[in-house]
Formats: sequence, C-alpha cells, structure tokens
Amino acid sequence: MKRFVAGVVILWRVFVAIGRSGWQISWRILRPSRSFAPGFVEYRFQPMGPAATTVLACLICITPGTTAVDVDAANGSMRLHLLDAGHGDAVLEEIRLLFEGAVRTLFAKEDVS
Amino acid sequence: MIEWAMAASVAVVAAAGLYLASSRDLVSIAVGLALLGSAVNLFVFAAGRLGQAAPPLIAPGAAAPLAAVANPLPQALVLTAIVIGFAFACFSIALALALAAHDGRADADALEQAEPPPRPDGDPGELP
Amino acid sequence: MNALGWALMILGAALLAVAALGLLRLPDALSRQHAATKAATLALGLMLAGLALLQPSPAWWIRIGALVAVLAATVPIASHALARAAAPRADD
Amino acid sequence: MNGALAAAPVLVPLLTAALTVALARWPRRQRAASAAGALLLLLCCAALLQGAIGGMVVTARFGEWDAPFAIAFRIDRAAALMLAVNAVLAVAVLAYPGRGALATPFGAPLVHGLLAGAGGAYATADLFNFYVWFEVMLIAALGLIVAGRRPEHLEAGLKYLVLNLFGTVLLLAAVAGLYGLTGQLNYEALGLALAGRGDDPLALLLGAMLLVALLIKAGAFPFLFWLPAAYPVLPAPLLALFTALTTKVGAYALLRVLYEVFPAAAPTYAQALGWIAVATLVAGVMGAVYHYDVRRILAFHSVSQMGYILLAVALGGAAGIAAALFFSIHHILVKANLYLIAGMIASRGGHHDLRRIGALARTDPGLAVLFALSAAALVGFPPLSGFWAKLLILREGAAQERYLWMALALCTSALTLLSMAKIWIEAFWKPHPAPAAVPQGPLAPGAWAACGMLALLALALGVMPGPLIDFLHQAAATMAAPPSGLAP
Amino acid sequence: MVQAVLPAASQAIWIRGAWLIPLALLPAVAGLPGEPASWSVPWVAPLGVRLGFTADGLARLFLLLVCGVGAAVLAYTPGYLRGHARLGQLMCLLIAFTLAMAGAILADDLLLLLLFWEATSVLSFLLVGFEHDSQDSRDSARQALLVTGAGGLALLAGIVLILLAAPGLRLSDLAHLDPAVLDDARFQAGVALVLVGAMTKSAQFPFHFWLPGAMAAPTPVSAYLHSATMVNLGVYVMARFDEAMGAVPWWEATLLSIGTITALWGAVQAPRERDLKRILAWSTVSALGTLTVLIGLPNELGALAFAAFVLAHALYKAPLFFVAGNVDHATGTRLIDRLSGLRHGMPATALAALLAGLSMAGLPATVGFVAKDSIKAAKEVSEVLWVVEGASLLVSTVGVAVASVAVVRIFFGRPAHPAGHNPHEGGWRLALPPLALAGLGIALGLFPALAEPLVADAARMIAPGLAPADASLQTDWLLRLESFAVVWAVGALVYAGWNRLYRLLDRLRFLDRAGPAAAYGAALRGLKHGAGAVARGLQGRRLSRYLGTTVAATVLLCAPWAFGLGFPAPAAISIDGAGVLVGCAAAILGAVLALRARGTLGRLLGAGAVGVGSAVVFLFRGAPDLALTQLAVESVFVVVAAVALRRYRQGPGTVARRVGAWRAAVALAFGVLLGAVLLALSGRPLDGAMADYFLAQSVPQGHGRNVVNVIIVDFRSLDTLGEIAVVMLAALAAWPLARRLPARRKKP
Amino acid sequence: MTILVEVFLGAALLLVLEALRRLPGTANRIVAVDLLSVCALAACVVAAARSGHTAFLDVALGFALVAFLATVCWAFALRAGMPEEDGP
Amino acid sequence: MNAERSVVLETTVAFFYWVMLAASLWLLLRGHNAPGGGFVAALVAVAATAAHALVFGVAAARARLPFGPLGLSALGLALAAASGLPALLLGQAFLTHLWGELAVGGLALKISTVLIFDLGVALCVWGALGGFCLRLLETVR
Ligand code: NA
Ligand code: NA
Repeated sequence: MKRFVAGVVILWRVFVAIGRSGWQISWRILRPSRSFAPGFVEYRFQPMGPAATTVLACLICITPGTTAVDVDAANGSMRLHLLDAGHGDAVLEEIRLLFEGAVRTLFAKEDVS
Repeated sequence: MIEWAMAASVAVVAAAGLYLASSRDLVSIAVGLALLGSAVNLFVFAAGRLGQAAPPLIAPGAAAPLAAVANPLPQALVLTAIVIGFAFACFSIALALALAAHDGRADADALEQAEPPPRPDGDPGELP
Repeated sequence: MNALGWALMILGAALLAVAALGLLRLPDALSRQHAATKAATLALGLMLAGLALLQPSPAWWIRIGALVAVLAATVPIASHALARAAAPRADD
Repeated sequence: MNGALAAAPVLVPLLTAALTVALARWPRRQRAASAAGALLLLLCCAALLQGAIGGMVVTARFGEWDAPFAIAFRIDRAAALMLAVNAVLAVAVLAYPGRGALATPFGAPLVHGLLAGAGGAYATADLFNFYVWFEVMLIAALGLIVAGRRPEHLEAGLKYLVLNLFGTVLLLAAVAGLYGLTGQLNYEALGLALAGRGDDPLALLLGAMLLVALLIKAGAFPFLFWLPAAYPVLPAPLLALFTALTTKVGAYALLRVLYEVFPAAAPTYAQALGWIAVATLVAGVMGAVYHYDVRRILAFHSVSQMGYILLAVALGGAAGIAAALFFSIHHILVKANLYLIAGMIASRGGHHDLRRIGALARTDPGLAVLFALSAAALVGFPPLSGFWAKLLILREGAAQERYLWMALALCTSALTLLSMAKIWIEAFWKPHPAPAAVPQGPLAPGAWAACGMLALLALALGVMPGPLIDFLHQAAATMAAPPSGLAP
Repeated sequence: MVQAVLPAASQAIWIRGAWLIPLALLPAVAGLPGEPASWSVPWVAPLGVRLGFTADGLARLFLLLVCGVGAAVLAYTPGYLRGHARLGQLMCLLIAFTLAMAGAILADDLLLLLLFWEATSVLSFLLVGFEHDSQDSRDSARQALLVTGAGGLALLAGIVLILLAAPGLRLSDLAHLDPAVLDDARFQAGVALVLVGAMTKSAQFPFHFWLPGAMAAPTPVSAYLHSATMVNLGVYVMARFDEAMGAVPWWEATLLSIGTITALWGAVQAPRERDLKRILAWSTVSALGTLTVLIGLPNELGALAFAAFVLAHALYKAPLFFVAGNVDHATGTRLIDRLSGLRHGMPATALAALLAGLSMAGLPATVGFVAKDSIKAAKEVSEVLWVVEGASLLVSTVGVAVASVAVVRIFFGRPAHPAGHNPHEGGWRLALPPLALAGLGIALGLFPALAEPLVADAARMIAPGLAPADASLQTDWLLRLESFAVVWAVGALVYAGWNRLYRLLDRLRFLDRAGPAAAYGAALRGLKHGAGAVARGLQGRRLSRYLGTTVAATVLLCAPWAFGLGFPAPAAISIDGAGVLVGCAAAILGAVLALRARGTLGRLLGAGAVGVGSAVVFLFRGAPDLALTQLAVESVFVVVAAVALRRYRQGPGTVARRVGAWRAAVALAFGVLLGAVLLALSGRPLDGAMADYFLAQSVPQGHGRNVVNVIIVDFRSLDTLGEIAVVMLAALAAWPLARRLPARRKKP
Repeated sequence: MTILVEVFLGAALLLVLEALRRLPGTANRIVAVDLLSVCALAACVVAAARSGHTAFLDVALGFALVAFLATVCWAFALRAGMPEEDGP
Repeated sequence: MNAERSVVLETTVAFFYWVMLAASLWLLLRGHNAPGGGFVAALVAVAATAAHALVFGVAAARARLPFGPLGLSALGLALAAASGLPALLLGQAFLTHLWGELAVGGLALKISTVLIFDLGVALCVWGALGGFCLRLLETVR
C-alpha cells in the first residue's frame, strides 16, 4: 500500500514536472534575453539498486532544467546538467524532496543501504 | 496543388539523389541511391493518385469500406519497394565502408583495379 | 469539448514549434537537448490530451494512454543518453 | 500439379537458398543440398518444357484470385525453354569446381537466389512482380560479385550497383506510371488497356522508360558500362552464370514488353532499338578487339552478342522474335562455356592475360578442342549454333531491307573472328613467354563435365537446329499475336 | 590436339596408308557416267536447308584434282615431316581438308556450300599455322583466316540475298534460272557478294596478298591448298554462276577486269621474289587471274579453256611445290640465289621439276601446251580488249621464266648449296608424288584425248552450248609452234635477265607501300587504334561519367515524348492538403540538406529528413502502414548510419566545393522528367478496378480489414516472398563486407 | 482552425531542418534529429485527429518504440567518438 | 560502439527489449486488421536486438536470436514459402491461403496460413536485418 501510494505520488509529480519543465524551457526559448548559465552539478544520494537509480535518473531528466549525465549507482552520485546552474542547490534540494524519498519507498525491498 | 507539390518533391529528391550518386565520395553515392529510392517511392505512391486521405481500413463488422478510401494497391507496392530499397541501402553502405577500408582515398573516381587504364595509342602494351 | 480539444492540439503544436525554435536559440548542445526533450514531451502530451478530448472513446484512450506511457518512459532515457553523449566527459 | 509446376521456378531455388543458408556451417552438406536443389529445378523445368512442347501453357494465378488482379505466372513455350536452359546452366556451373565466390559459405544460397530471380522474371506475367524478381537477381548478383572481397571485386560491385540501381529505379517508375495510366499490372491486361493508346505521348514515354530500364539491364549501348567494369574480375563459373541469367533476362523482358504490352507502339520503338543494337554490336566487339585479358575479351563479346539479340528484337515479328530467342539460347550455352573454358585456361596457364600465357595447344589439347569448338560456335561457323542464330537474324533483316544493320552485323562477325583468333593464337599457339612456367596442375573432372555438357548441347543445337527453330517459331507466334482477351 | 584422340606414333599404319583415302573417294563419284548424280535429304527443314549433293562434270573435274593431288600430298607428307611430333595431327587436318573440299565441290545446296567453304577456311588456318612456334606462321595463318573469313561472310550475305530472291534455289538450278529472278536486284547484289567471297578464296586482286603470305605453311600444305585445290574453290563458284549471270552486263566485265589485274599483278610480283615458294605462289595468283578471265570470256571456248587450264595448272603447280619442298628439305633453304646444280644429288626431283616446268612453260607435248592452246583459241574467238590480250601475253612470258627458274636455275649449272648440307633425295615418298603428277601432265599432253571427256563435260556445265566439235583438245601442235615461239623467246630472255629484272623491279617499292597488303596492315593498325578509342570511351573508369552518360542517354531517349504531355492546372491550396504540403516541403528540404552537406553526417541526416517527409505525406494521404514502415526503416537505418560515421573518413578532395554544372544538369533533367510524368499522370483518370477488387474482396475472401496488409500477404503475396528473399540475400551479400577493421592506418 | 495545427507542425519541421542545416557539430545535429522524430510523432497524432482513425496512433506507438533506439544509437555513436565534422 | 556502461541504459534496455518484442508480436498478430504486419514487426524486433547489442554487446544480442541471425532468416523464408504449399496439396495455386477456426476454451480463433506467411516474413527480416546490424556493430567495437 505504501509503495502504491508512492507510485501514485511519483506519477502525479512527474505529470506536474513535465508541465513545468516544458513551460520553463519554452519560456526560456521565447525570452532568450534573460541571461542564464548552463552548467554541471554533482548530486549525491544514498546508493540504491539499479532499477531505483534508473527511475530516479529518469525523474531527474523530466524535472525542469535538469538532465542526468553520468550515473554512478554504486556510489550514489550523479552528474547533472542544469539549464541554469545559478540555482543549483535549490534544484538539488527539490529533487531530493520530491523524488528521492518516493523512489526509495517504491523500491523499498531493493534498498541496499 | 498537392499534385504539383508531389511532382516537385519527386523531381527535387530524384535530382539530388542522382547528383549525389554521381559524386566521388563513397557514402554520398550510397546516400544518393537511397534518395533516388525515396523519390521513386513517392512517385509510385502518387501514381496511384492522392485523392483520399482515409486509410484503406475496413471497420469491424463491415464487408467493405463505408466511405471512399485511399488506393491500397500503390501502398502495397511502395511497401515492397521501401523494404527492397532499405535492403539495398544497407548493402550500399556496407560496400562503401568496405571500399573505404581497402582504399584510404575513398574516391569512387580513383578506383581502377577492376578496369586497368586503356592506353591512348590503342595498344595495350606488352605487359601491364 | 471539441473546441478545447483542438485548442490543446494547437497549443501542443505551437509548443513543438517553440521547441524547434529552441534549437536555434539556445547556446549549446546540452541546452538544446533540454528543448528537444522537455518541451517536445509537453507538446506531445498536450496534443494527445487534445486528441483524448476530441475522440472520447475507450479505443482511443487506451492507445493514448499507452503512447503517453511509452513517451514518459523513453523520453527521459533519450534525454539522458543524449546528454551523456553531448556532455564533456567527467574525467576530461 | 500444374500449379505446383508453375511455382517451381521460384519455389525450388528459394527453398534451396534457405536450406543452404541453414547449412552454411557444414560445407559438404551444403553442397549436396545445393546440387539436389539444382537437379530438382532441372527436373521441374524439364517437365515444364515437356508440357510446352506439347503446346501447354502453364499458368498459375497465385492465391487463386481473379484474372487480371492476381499475380500470374504464365509459362509458355519461350519461358519454358529459357527456364530449362537456365536450369541446365545452373547444374553445369555447380558441377564446375567452385573457387572464389562460389566456395564462400553464402555462394550457394546466392546462386540459388539468382536462379529464383531469373526464374521469376521469366515466368511472371505481372510487371511489378517482374521488378521484384529483378531485384532478387540484382542483389544476389551483387553478393556474388563482392564475395571475392578483393578491392577489384568491391569496385566492380560498386559500379554494378550504382548503374543497375538506376535502371531499377527507372523500371519501378515506369511500372508505377503504367499502373497509374491503365490501372493494370498484368502483361495481357496492360496490352489490352494500351491497345488504343498507340499515340498517347504519356504511354509512349512510359514505354520508353521501361524499355530503357530493360536496355540498362541488358547491357546495351550506351548503358553498358557496368558490364565490362564488373565482369572481368569475376571467377569463371560466376561469369557463366551471369551471362545466362542477367542480361538475357533483360532481353527476354524486352521482347515481352515490346510485343505483349506495347504491340501497337512496337514499330515506333523498333527504329531506335535497331540503332542501339547496332551500336552495341560495334562497341562491344571493338572493346573485345582491344583487350588482351581473356575475361575482358569475352565480356565485351557479351555486349556485342547482346547487340545481335537486340537487333533481332528490333526486327520483331514472329521471325525476329524466334531469332532473338534462338540467339539467346545459343549465346547462353556457348558463352557460358567459353567463360568456363577461360577459367580453365587461366588455371592451366596461370593467368587470364594472353600476354602471359601460351602453348596450351601442346600442353592441353583437349582444352584446345573445347575452346576451338566454342569459339567457332561464337563466331558462327556452320554448322554450329552461332551460324543458325546469325542466319536467322540475317534472313529477317534482309527480308525487312535493313541492309545497313545487317552489313554492320556482318562486320561485327568478322571482328569477332579476329578476336577469337587472337585468343587461339596467343593462348594456344604462341610459345609460352616464360617457358620455365609449368601448367598449374590438373583440371578437375567437374570442369570437364560442365564444359563437355555445354559443348555437347551447343553442338547438338548446331547439328540439329530444326526442331528448336520450329519450336521457337511457334513460341514467337504466340508472343507476336495480338492480345486475345483475358482468361477468366 | 588430335593427339589426344589418336596415337602419337609418327609412322603409324594409318599415317602410312592415308593416301589411299582420297583415292577411295575417287571411284565413288568420278567413276559415274556423264549424267549428273544427285543425292539429297532434308536437314534444317524450317530454313529449307537440305543435305543436297550433286556430282556433275564440273564437280567431277575439281573432285578429281582434290583427290588426286590429295593422294599425292598424303603420300608425300609422312616423308617430308618424318619424325615430326605432330605429324599425326597434320595428317588428320589434311584428311579433314580433303573431305571438306570434296563436300564444297559436291554441295548443291547454297548453305551447304557455305558450310564446307568455311570448313576449308578454318582448316586452312590450322594448316597454315601448323608450325605455330614461329611468329611468321601465326601471322600468316591469321591473315589467311581473316581474308577468307571475311569472304565467307560476304558469301553468307550473298547467299541470304539470293535465297531471298529465289527461295530454295540450288546450285544445279543456276543453269536454268528464271529470268525474273535474274532481274531481281537482290539476286544480283547477292551474286556480287558471292563474287567477293570467291575473290577472297581465289586470291583475286585486291584480296590476293594472303596467298604468298600463306607460304609459311609446311610445303605439303602449300602444294595442296595453295596450288590447285582450295584457291580453286573461288573460281569454281564463279564458274557455277557464269551460265546464269552471263546475260548480266556487269558480270563478264567485272570478271575480265579483275582477272586481268590479278594475272598482271602476280606476273609483276613473281620476279620480285627470291624464295622459290613465294615465286610459285605469285605465279599461282597469276594463274588464278587467268582462270577468272577465262570464265569472263563470253564464249563456249572460254569454258573449255577454263577446264583445261584448271587441270593443267594442277598437274604442274603441285609438283613444283613438291619440288620446292624437296629442295628445302635437302638444303635447308628455298632462296634461289643460294641454289644451283642440284640435279646431281636429287635426280628424281630434278626430273619431276623438268617435266612440270615444261608443262608450265607450255612446251609441246605437255598438258600445259594443250591448255595454252585452248586459251589462245578462246581469245581469238572473243573480241576481248587489247589490254587483256597484252596482259595474257605478259603473263605467259613470266610463266615461262618462272618455270625456267624452278628447273634450270636450281637443278642445272654449277652445284651450289648452303654449307653443311648434302643434297640428296629424301626417299620415295618425296620423289614419287611430284614425279607421278608431272608425269601425268606429260601423258595427258601426249594423249589429250584421255582428258577430253572430263574437260569437255566440265566445260558444258559452264557453257551448255559447247558444240561437240569445238570440245576437242587435240591440236596439230606443229602448226601452233610459231604462235608460241614469241612467248618462249621472251620468256627465255626474262629468265636470262632474272637478276637484273629483280633489281629493277625491286625499285618498285611503292607497290609494297600502296598495295593491298599494305592496306591490310594499315587496316589492322587502324582497327587497333579505333578499338583503343572505343575501349577508352567505354572504360573511362570514372563511375560518375558512367552514371552521367547512362542518365543523359535515358533522358535523351525519353525526352521526345515528354514534350507532348499535358499537365493539370494547379488547383488552389486546400486545407485538406496542408499535411501533404508539409511532408513535401520536408522532403525537398531534406534533399537540399543532403545535397549541400559537406560532411557524411549531414548527408545521412538529410536522407533521414527525406524519409520523414515521405512518412508525413503517407500519414496525410491515408497510408498508415507506409508511414510506420518508413519511420521504422529510418530508425533502424540509424544503426547503419552510426556505424558508417564511426568508420568512414571522406577521401581528400572527394567532396567538391563547386557544383558540377554538367552533373547537376543531367540529374535535374532526370528529376524533371520523373516529375513531369507524375504530373501528367495526375491529370488522367485512374482505372480503379484493381483497387476496388481488393477493397471488395479483402474482408470476405482475405479475412482481413487492413486491405494493404491483405494485399501484402495474400493478394500479392508473391511480391512479398520475393521481397523477403531480397532482404535475406542482401544480408548474405553484405555479410563478407562487414568485417572488423584492421588496425586503423595513421594518416600522414 | 484545424489548419493551424498543421501550420505549427510545418513550422516546427522547417525549424528543425533549418537547425540541421545550420547548427555546427555532431551533438547539436543529433539533438535536432531527436526533435525531428518528435515532429513525426506529432504528425501521427495530427493525422489521427484529422482522419478519425486510431490506426495512426498505432503508427505513433510503433514509431515511438523504435525512435528510442535511434536516439540511443546516435548517442552511443557520439559518445564513442565520431569524427567531428566542421560545418554542415 | 564502445561507450562505457550506464546503469540507466542497461536497466531500461533490458526491460525495453521485452517490451519491444511484445510490441513486435502485437504488430505481427494484428497486422491483418490494422497497421502492422510482418515487416514492421520485424523492424521493431530488429530495433530491440540492436538496442540490446548497443548496451550489452553484440555477442549477448546474438545469443538471444534463435538459430543465429541467418538461420533465423532462412527459417523465415522457408516458412513464408512453405505457407503456400498446403494449397498445392488441395490442387490450388501456390500461396492460396487457407483459413480455419480453432476452438480454444470456447473462443473461436481464426487460424490461417496467412499467419505463417507473416510470421515467416517477420522472422526472415528480423534475422537478416538484425544479423546485418549486429555484424556491422561488431566492426566498430
Ligand atoms: Na557443286
Ligand atoms: Na563466260
């Protein structure tokens, strides 16, 4: 039941994230005058199973302005590309808040920690 | 109008394909042949006329289409032609790669192994 | 319902055009990849939503649902793969 | 039974191809399967020919769909004969000891693919289906060309591919255009639909496109570049197979198209076709006169001889058609044999270049007899097959008062004599330029069997041409007859 | 090559007894009574060819020569080539040649004549080139083959025309030909071509040059082929046509002029040679010219003279060739300057030479005299031009001189011969055949009545009107002596001044440069150059040229009809077609992209864009299956493209910066042609019967609701079967091409 | 009204092709190709909407699955190191 | 293509491989009534094979093709050709398809030689193109 709820939550958040990220990038394209600086950040998390890591990476890819570039499941780290690296910490925090916990719940059995 | 557009695209794609096929770069030749194939696929499709936009599918329970549908025959012919064209495209690329691997110049016009150059005086000479 | 459906379709198509514009306007390959995947996903999603409104029948909804699922699964992977390929290596 | 027989020309080789692919890892089993397939094909084609001699036209509408809508095979006298000759050749080529392309794991399936393509092209009565079978032939031929994997093979493959693929594109466009114009694909239905359009420029243009596409396949001037570029680098058995299966199918289709699909417009095309044929004759033989590589000489002769066939096609009428078919059969048997003999010359002399070999008359008298016989047949010395072939064309050409064409054809004949004499003198008579060089080892019995069989057939054709000529006149009469209406 | 079949032993019994074979042929035909004997069975019925043979007087005369000289040659050869490794081969060829000659002479059917005629050409090629280790021998053989082979083609063309004008005509019909046929231009043209063929065979000017060249052959071959048999085949055929063609004005004039020129040419060339065989060869040319003149004479006596001279010539020329062979055999040379007084070592040969020489000189009591006398009689009766008359005088003179050279100069006088040789007879096989033939010549000269029936019978086949009274060969030769005295006297003078004449004539170098032999050489060289030019044209080796020429020729051949096409007017843009327009635009832009890209990736992506454009067109014109297939194909092709990108490096300079105008024009022309056809097509109504049938049958009979798929797997499943065969074969074809790369080469 | 969808779709296609033509480097163009396949998917959706046949959605579904391969393959090729071509 | 491993791609491709094969089967089975059919089914399967090869290596992908790629292709061709043979036994023309109903647990399933033909097409194309892609990918490993 817990995992079902987590799944639904994730689905909903994905739905919202798709909308937000699409909107965000569109806006950025249409108003290019607003300066932004793309860049990379390192995202560290509690190591989890490959499936869970994969889902987390996919969610990150859907999240506004972020894409997972390199994924290291064993060490629990990802290199993310941010469209606007200026707000990197906030974005990482949001990911941790919105997705990491839910994914961990979803893949509870698989949790290696 | 769409007839003219189709004719124009067939003409342009075919011309581009032929132009590329007669180039010296090996992969360009393969791409040119593929384009030529695409052009003629469009030609075959359009030769069956472009009148209807409804696909030739029959609704469940019906014995025949209820309204006018697109001509299914050219579609089937193009389907065959696409598959054959794809097979040839694969082969062309493989051939181009193999040729380039043998000859660092990768120049179709510089190939002269199969056809030794004839001499201008008409005498093939004593020995090659 | 119909009007809303078409409106969503048009919005989606417009968003697709915007995403394409993004290719030209954004500064580097990684940023462009954001446009190609994220905006395009939203665009397709909007169009599919519009289509769901236009064709309110299970036969359509099943397919639309399946399509959305496939897209939702493949687009992030494509995005990840592209980004991975386009990004300079970590050890560079 | 008839239905099964009608499908045999494609079904047997296709199944054999599949089987031989599956057996690719076991060469001996693969060879056995390949030989069995070829013999079965020969058996089926013999049965078809037997029926055709009795006047039976084996037809099959695949799927039993109604007449002009189904793809139909229609194996009349001409088709049955060509199929039988092909099968004979396949057996001979497979008997010939395989080296190079044929000995590779996929040599056998590609050969059977080629046979399937040719069989379909001869048997089919559907224009699009013809295109499909031609593609089958083309890709199989390409596979065999590049199987040698040496740079010259790849180069030959590229030239063959590009020029033939253009022909294919043209063919497909013409077929589609004819469908668009008439709504038909069946030869007979097309013939009926086009009967009233003798002066429709669109119909004529599409016909011209179709004919040019077939001329490209037939290696006619000025579409012949692929042939001398590709043929001379191939091993002998492949050449034998190619000479029978590729250009001849083009010429045969040309006959079918001209006299079954475009009977009304045929005279319009004949003039141009005749001049193309003459140019092909002369261009081919001049190339042969120039060269010193046996395979190159023979390849150019293939071009030149195609000119004779095209000339007969252009002359048309029952006599012209019969002459074209007779010449085709003669050429398949004799030329294929010459290619095989060229392979033997090379394996005994150690080289294909006449300047590097010699004295074979002394070391290989049997080979000399074999070559002399085939070369004389090619030149057209009576009473060998080439003589009757030439005579049939000359008679019809003179009857139609095409004196200039005939004169050029005769000049070509003289030059053919010259270049055959060249091979004889250089390879067989001349002392070996490097007397220390010894023959390269004995010739396999398979080579003798293959060449001997073909030579005997050609000889029989020369000594007793009457029955075949009669048969071909009947075949031609069927082909030249106006469309009779569709069978239900 | 025959050694494979026959035992190689050089003196096997069959070789020793081979000379009996032609003799066995003789009584079979020559022994028949005077009426023509015929034998005929159908052979190639649809072409009207029969295995028809007729033995009439003319045939018998020639057959006698073929068999008689043949027997002599077959007896002579084993002696001449004793121990030769390939003697058996040569004997087989000679026997085959005998049979071929007999066939040609007996053949009644025109095509059968051609058959044996060509057989003699091929056998002559093999015989002349018998000693094929020598370049000279090979070249001569080729020359003989080409000239007579070309003549054979003329003969073939002539026969085709003749048979067209007179279907089923046989040689024996020529004597009583329908005048309507004679008026047919095709018949006359056919005869003219036959004449050309006969001229090549009989070494008539300007085709004569192969005959002296053919002296590279072993002497027995020359004695057989080049003295009196094969070269006579041409005049034999001329004689066959003479009766029918006598009424045609150009026939006799042509024969007279050709014969005269040939006779003169041979007479002028003979003194320019030092090689005995070549001298004899030129005198043969001269004699063949004389025979042609005799056929061309418009009276019956000409025919008689022709027959008599054929006989006489054979009886002296063959022995003289044998003599030349014996001399060569004994001394290793045939150059007359180095030979003299051989009678001491070779008395029998000297005797044969003497007898044959007397006959050739036309001295009384020889068959040569008989023949010359009948020639003189024939010319006296006809009103031939003084040129012909004068020429024949000169020819006779040179004949006398040549005979003297062959006899007096070589066999008499002070003995001289190349060092290291001891001239002696080479056994009875070398001595007897020339003696027998020459002796026969003397016998017939002494008793012309013996030859009379044969000669007169032959003459009557040419001139049926020959009166029995005129057919006599008997002359009171004492009365005739004075008319020949001039010839003998001048001939003796020529002989005496032979060396001086040689030096004089040697200055006529322009004859070598401008003569037909030179023309032959020039023609061969020209042919070589022409062939080189053609080969260069056909093998420019550049694929782009090949394709360009192919496409340009295609467009040119199709274009004439493209101008008559009518096009539909462009309708207004409809909302319905917007999707198609988008697809078309994408396809066009994709094509432009592929065209303008410099890199491989750009090209591949451009092609992909064309595919996507096509798919869009399919989507908006009711072809979901097509769209899906096209898009899936494009996706899978990415694997191929990606590998290509990884592996492929463009060659330096292969991607041109500038547009090739010619290339572009050709490509565009073809594109426009396709587009125009499509446009013209769209203005026509479509016969939708086929589509309607499929749509109607799909559910009830095909059990499927996707009509396209039902077509693919059912209505036209055979196409699909072929299509998957293509796919499998393509994989097989590409399999050996896709191999792991060797270590990448470093670029400089 | 409905034509607007096609106009936008066309605009998107043209922009993508323009990007393919103009953008430098391999990575950029592969991104553009990814968008090109999205456009094709959109075209399927539009065709479905216009014709009222689910068949076109099936096309989209099938294509979406294989298009995934295309992108991954390009990405792999790029990652493995294609020769960087200067200019389009 | 020797890119280093990625857990994301490995996980998803391992999963999608089966999704694609399932989709391929789906397209094959319903091709007679809706877009799809043997060839497209085969292309989807080829895509699955190629994706698998990209991520897990060519050998692994080849191991998943029954009979090996070319054997599969030959089997497909033979199946397609053989599907026309039963008609010959009934005296009908080659490739005349036969239809029958099969009752499976109260469900009337239409079975036919058409399905065999289409299956043959799919296997032939899958084997040939899949094999070709694998062989090509091998050259750049
Ligand atoms: Na006769
Ligand atoms: Na006369």
